[in-house]
Amino acid sequence: MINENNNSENLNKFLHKENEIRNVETPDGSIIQVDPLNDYFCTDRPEVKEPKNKVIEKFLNWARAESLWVLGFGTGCGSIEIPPLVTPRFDAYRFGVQMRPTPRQSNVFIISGYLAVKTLKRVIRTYEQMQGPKYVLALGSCTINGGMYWDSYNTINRLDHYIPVDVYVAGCMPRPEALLAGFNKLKERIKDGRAEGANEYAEKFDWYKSNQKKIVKDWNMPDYNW
Amino acid sequence: MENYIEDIKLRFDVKDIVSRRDNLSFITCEKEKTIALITHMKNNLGFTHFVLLTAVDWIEDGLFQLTYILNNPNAKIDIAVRTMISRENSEMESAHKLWQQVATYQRELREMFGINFPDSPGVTDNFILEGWDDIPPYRRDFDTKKYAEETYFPRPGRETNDPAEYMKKKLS
Amino acid sequence: MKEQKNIFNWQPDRSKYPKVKENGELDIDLTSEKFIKLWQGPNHPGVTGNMAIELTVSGDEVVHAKTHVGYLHRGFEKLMERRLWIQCFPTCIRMCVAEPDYNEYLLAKSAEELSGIEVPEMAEWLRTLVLEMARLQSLLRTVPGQAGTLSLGVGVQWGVYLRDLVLDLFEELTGGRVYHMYILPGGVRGLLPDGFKKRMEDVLKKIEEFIVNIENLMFKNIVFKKRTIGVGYIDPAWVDQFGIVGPNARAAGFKRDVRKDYPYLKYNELDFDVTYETDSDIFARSVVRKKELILTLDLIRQIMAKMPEKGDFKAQTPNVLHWKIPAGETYVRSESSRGEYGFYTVSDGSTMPRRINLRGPSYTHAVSLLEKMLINANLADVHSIMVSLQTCPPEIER
Amino acid sequence: MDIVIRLLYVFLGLFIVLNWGLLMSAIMRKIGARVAGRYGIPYYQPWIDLIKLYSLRDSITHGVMFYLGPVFRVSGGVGIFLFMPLIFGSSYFSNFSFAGDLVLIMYFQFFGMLGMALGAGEGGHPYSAIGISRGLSQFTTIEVPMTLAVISIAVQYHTLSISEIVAAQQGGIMNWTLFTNPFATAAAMLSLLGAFGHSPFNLVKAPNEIPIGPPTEYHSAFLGVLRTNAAILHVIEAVLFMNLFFGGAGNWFELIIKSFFIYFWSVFVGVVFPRFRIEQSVQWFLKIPLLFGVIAIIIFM
Repeated sequence: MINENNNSENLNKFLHKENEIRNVETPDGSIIQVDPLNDYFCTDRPEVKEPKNKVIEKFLNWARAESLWVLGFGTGCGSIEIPPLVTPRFDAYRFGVQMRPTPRQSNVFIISGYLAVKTLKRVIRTYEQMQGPKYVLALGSCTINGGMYWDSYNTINRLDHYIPVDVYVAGCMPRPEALLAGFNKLKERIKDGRAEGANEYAEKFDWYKSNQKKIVKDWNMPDYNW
Repeated sequence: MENYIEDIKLRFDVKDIVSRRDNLSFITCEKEKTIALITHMKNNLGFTHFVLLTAVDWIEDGLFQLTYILNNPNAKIDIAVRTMISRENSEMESAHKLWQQVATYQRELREMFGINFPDSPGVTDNFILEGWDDIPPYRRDFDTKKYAEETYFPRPGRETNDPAEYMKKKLS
Repeated sequence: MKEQKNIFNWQPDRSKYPKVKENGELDIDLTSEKFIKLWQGPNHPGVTGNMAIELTVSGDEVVHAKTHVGYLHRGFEKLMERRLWIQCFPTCIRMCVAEPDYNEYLLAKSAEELSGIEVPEMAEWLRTLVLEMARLQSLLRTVPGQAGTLSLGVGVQWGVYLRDLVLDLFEELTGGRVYHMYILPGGVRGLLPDGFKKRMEDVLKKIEEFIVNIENLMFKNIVFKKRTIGVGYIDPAWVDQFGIVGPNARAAGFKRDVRKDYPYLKYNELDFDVTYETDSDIFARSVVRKKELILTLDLIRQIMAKMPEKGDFKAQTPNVLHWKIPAGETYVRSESSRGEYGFYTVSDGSTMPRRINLRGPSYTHAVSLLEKMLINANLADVHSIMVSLQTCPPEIER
Repeated sequence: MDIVIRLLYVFLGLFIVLNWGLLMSAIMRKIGARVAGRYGIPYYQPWIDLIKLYSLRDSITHGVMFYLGPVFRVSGGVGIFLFMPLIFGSSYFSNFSFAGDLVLIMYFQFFGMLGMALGAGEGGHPYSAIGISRGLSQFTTIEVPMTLAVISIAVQYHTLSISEIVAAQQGGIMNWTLFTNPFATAAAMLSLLGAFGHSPFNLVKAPNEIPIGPPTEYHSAFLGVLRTNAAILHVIEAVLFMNLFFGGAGNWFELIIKSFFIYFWSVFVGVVFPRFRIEQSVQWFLKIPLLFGVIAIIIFM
């Protein structure tokens, strides 16, 4: 069931039935045509948002660095070291690191280890939902070059081809101390104004998207009814 | 252990009986009789605990080996039932009516080995992979290294040392 | 289920709702605005690890649940087919991050059984010790974690702190904090350091204090009892039907423990009873885990007392780079903190394994059982039920 | 001219209340952290969080009500503040207190909640909707014992003006409503547990079930507004209870001490209890607190 109206022929191979253009009846009875690929997926490109005033930006960057809200999304085995990080032994709350459950409210995304393709899709969606300026802290050697899973068919090798990464913390698995050091490094970068991952993502959006589309072939949203 | 094996031998045509430990034996059964055998073992011999179902790819012989490991919690013994099915057109009778979790195992086998289990509930749903369009990855003829190098972006500078070569160089 | 006593405990009868169609499917019409489809996970703080449950809720009641896994799939079983046996050891431990030592032990045990290597006694004792320590650190996270799902986070914080102390002991013994790679084919990598027993005893004393605290905080807490007693009931008839093992089966009154039933390592020289409860609800499962924690402390003390001081800790193995294991297949199992944990290993006589398959307890608990248990559960109880089964996604998808 | 000076003092009071609210939230989180054995966040963390939230570069919207939700919430919080006499005897820090302000304040408590419900509903996230339905049903039941307690006090002092209620409690600790009308105090303090939303009654935000309830979709400046409002609201609710039951405050120092302990009461309970389910919570409020409220009414009828 290939839809000929769609421009990108390559994508058509993976088109599911629910992604075809179809007529839908609205609650008030009228019939409208829906193209799920364009209507249900956000086609707006992210915009580059440059800082306006340098002096104020320096102050704001300080505030952003001292208040890192981490998204509580354990993507890999590195997430086993997140509980020690926020408990009495290491207590990252002292340094302004706090956990938030929803991507809208968090600024730091800890990619805790290897990313399976299925998770990568969620990671990209989550990353795009976060509000900029946003930072990515990649944990473990598997995000750097694949690490242990360099020859696995289901885990990516280099995270920086899919989303911009600010700080890598190497090791398998990195100790909580290393994670704290990573947070310190991230703070330095933010205070220097070098942590502009969100802008980089917007600038090189096509490159990132083409890399992502190379491996994530099923872009379907799950079923929702709200 | 012996009397269970004897009982099975009486009723079913089993071969290749290997006794690995006192409490673990492997038996091989024909494809058509396998479900009947494990039903008998469950209902009459007390093998009520289903341990696992998995497949082994014997690509040289063109066969898949399916292994059902059953456990008798009272006698505390395990019997593994092996059955060989052909690699082409691999299809096996479903055992989901005996234990609830078997459907999950069959879902995984269908996805990872391409073994079909008709009638198993939800067997065609994605279990682990999403949008996979290559041959099922657990088959021996799928080269994971080649796939990974072509698909993901290997970071340059990674050296692969064959440990044997490396040790030879170091010791000489 | 308990008797409905008064008007305040009234629950709607959902047994006939939603209606079942003729072909056995549920009649769930998402456009009727009576149902909401809720995805809990993978990004959800209450879900145990990186997995998702797709819930269809009507009001506060779950009418349909489906588990989605595969977010952590790395293809271990494929990767190990193209690695040497010795290279499989650092690979296989990453299959379950919460208790990696069971993977090491089981792979070593399979390799030894297939190639007929005898393990020295000292190594067996040390392996027993390491496995019990792994269980200890896992239980320290999961026993208070049950209350953590009900937002009683204090116990979790205490527990994770003590777990760090156990991890320190691991670090001293093996050099690794989470992944240890201590157990090798033929034995272990080293003996106990000097003064290890005393430091272990100090940590065990702290954990005993913690158990008293957690008893007061959780098990005597009226709100915790209200939220857990009678919730998440597992029918004992399901135990065989769904392949339920470990604490979940023991809470339903089944005295099944691999350590007792199929004694491995030195467990037949240790003196212990299988802990069990009969209520089979979340509270009973918590109590079983707490008893298990106490039992583990006792076992570690026994191991420390009965273990010889010195001895040969590694048997001679062939050159591991050319190590060919005779053709054959075996299944070995051990009791992890979640239940029966087994490796099915097939060797074809080459330097690499033909197939290694992991049988994790979560495989059955998190998929078929959880989907069944969540039906008619309250939305607020979904995560307590899930955590009480102690699901661990990496061992489902590997 | 008088109204200008009055307004200036109102803003001064608002400023003090806001900063005290932020500091108090930091202290409470530190207390919770100490129970767990941690140091916890620094005292200045809430201010940095606020600056960061207001300075985020991106923000998306889901519609007009999405904007108005935080605005309603803030007007609910500031509305209570405007009619709440802060310092007894000070004509400047009595704000716009008048003869029937108690009724108005009871109304404003619900106002913010409803505005938030509309805004969060527009966000479209199901957790918001579930959180709202939970929050509204819980808040409705909280109101029952709370209102009974307030009516009891109104009957007791023959007034609906908070200033007069405070005035009636002056002259020694034994004149506080706490001792003259203990049942009303008990009913109100128990319903306060629910109003502040710490466990066992934190099912609106329920971190492990519906993270994090109504504000799931709110981010950057929207969340900043909500957090500002939360800081004000926590102090001002504590001040309401202080005025009604604990003899009011003669100066800022007394206000700070008393509001701290009133807020601490909910944290103190919350740190050692898990969360109720919604129907259990509703039942709980309709049992003992309601009974206390009814007794308080009967005594003064």
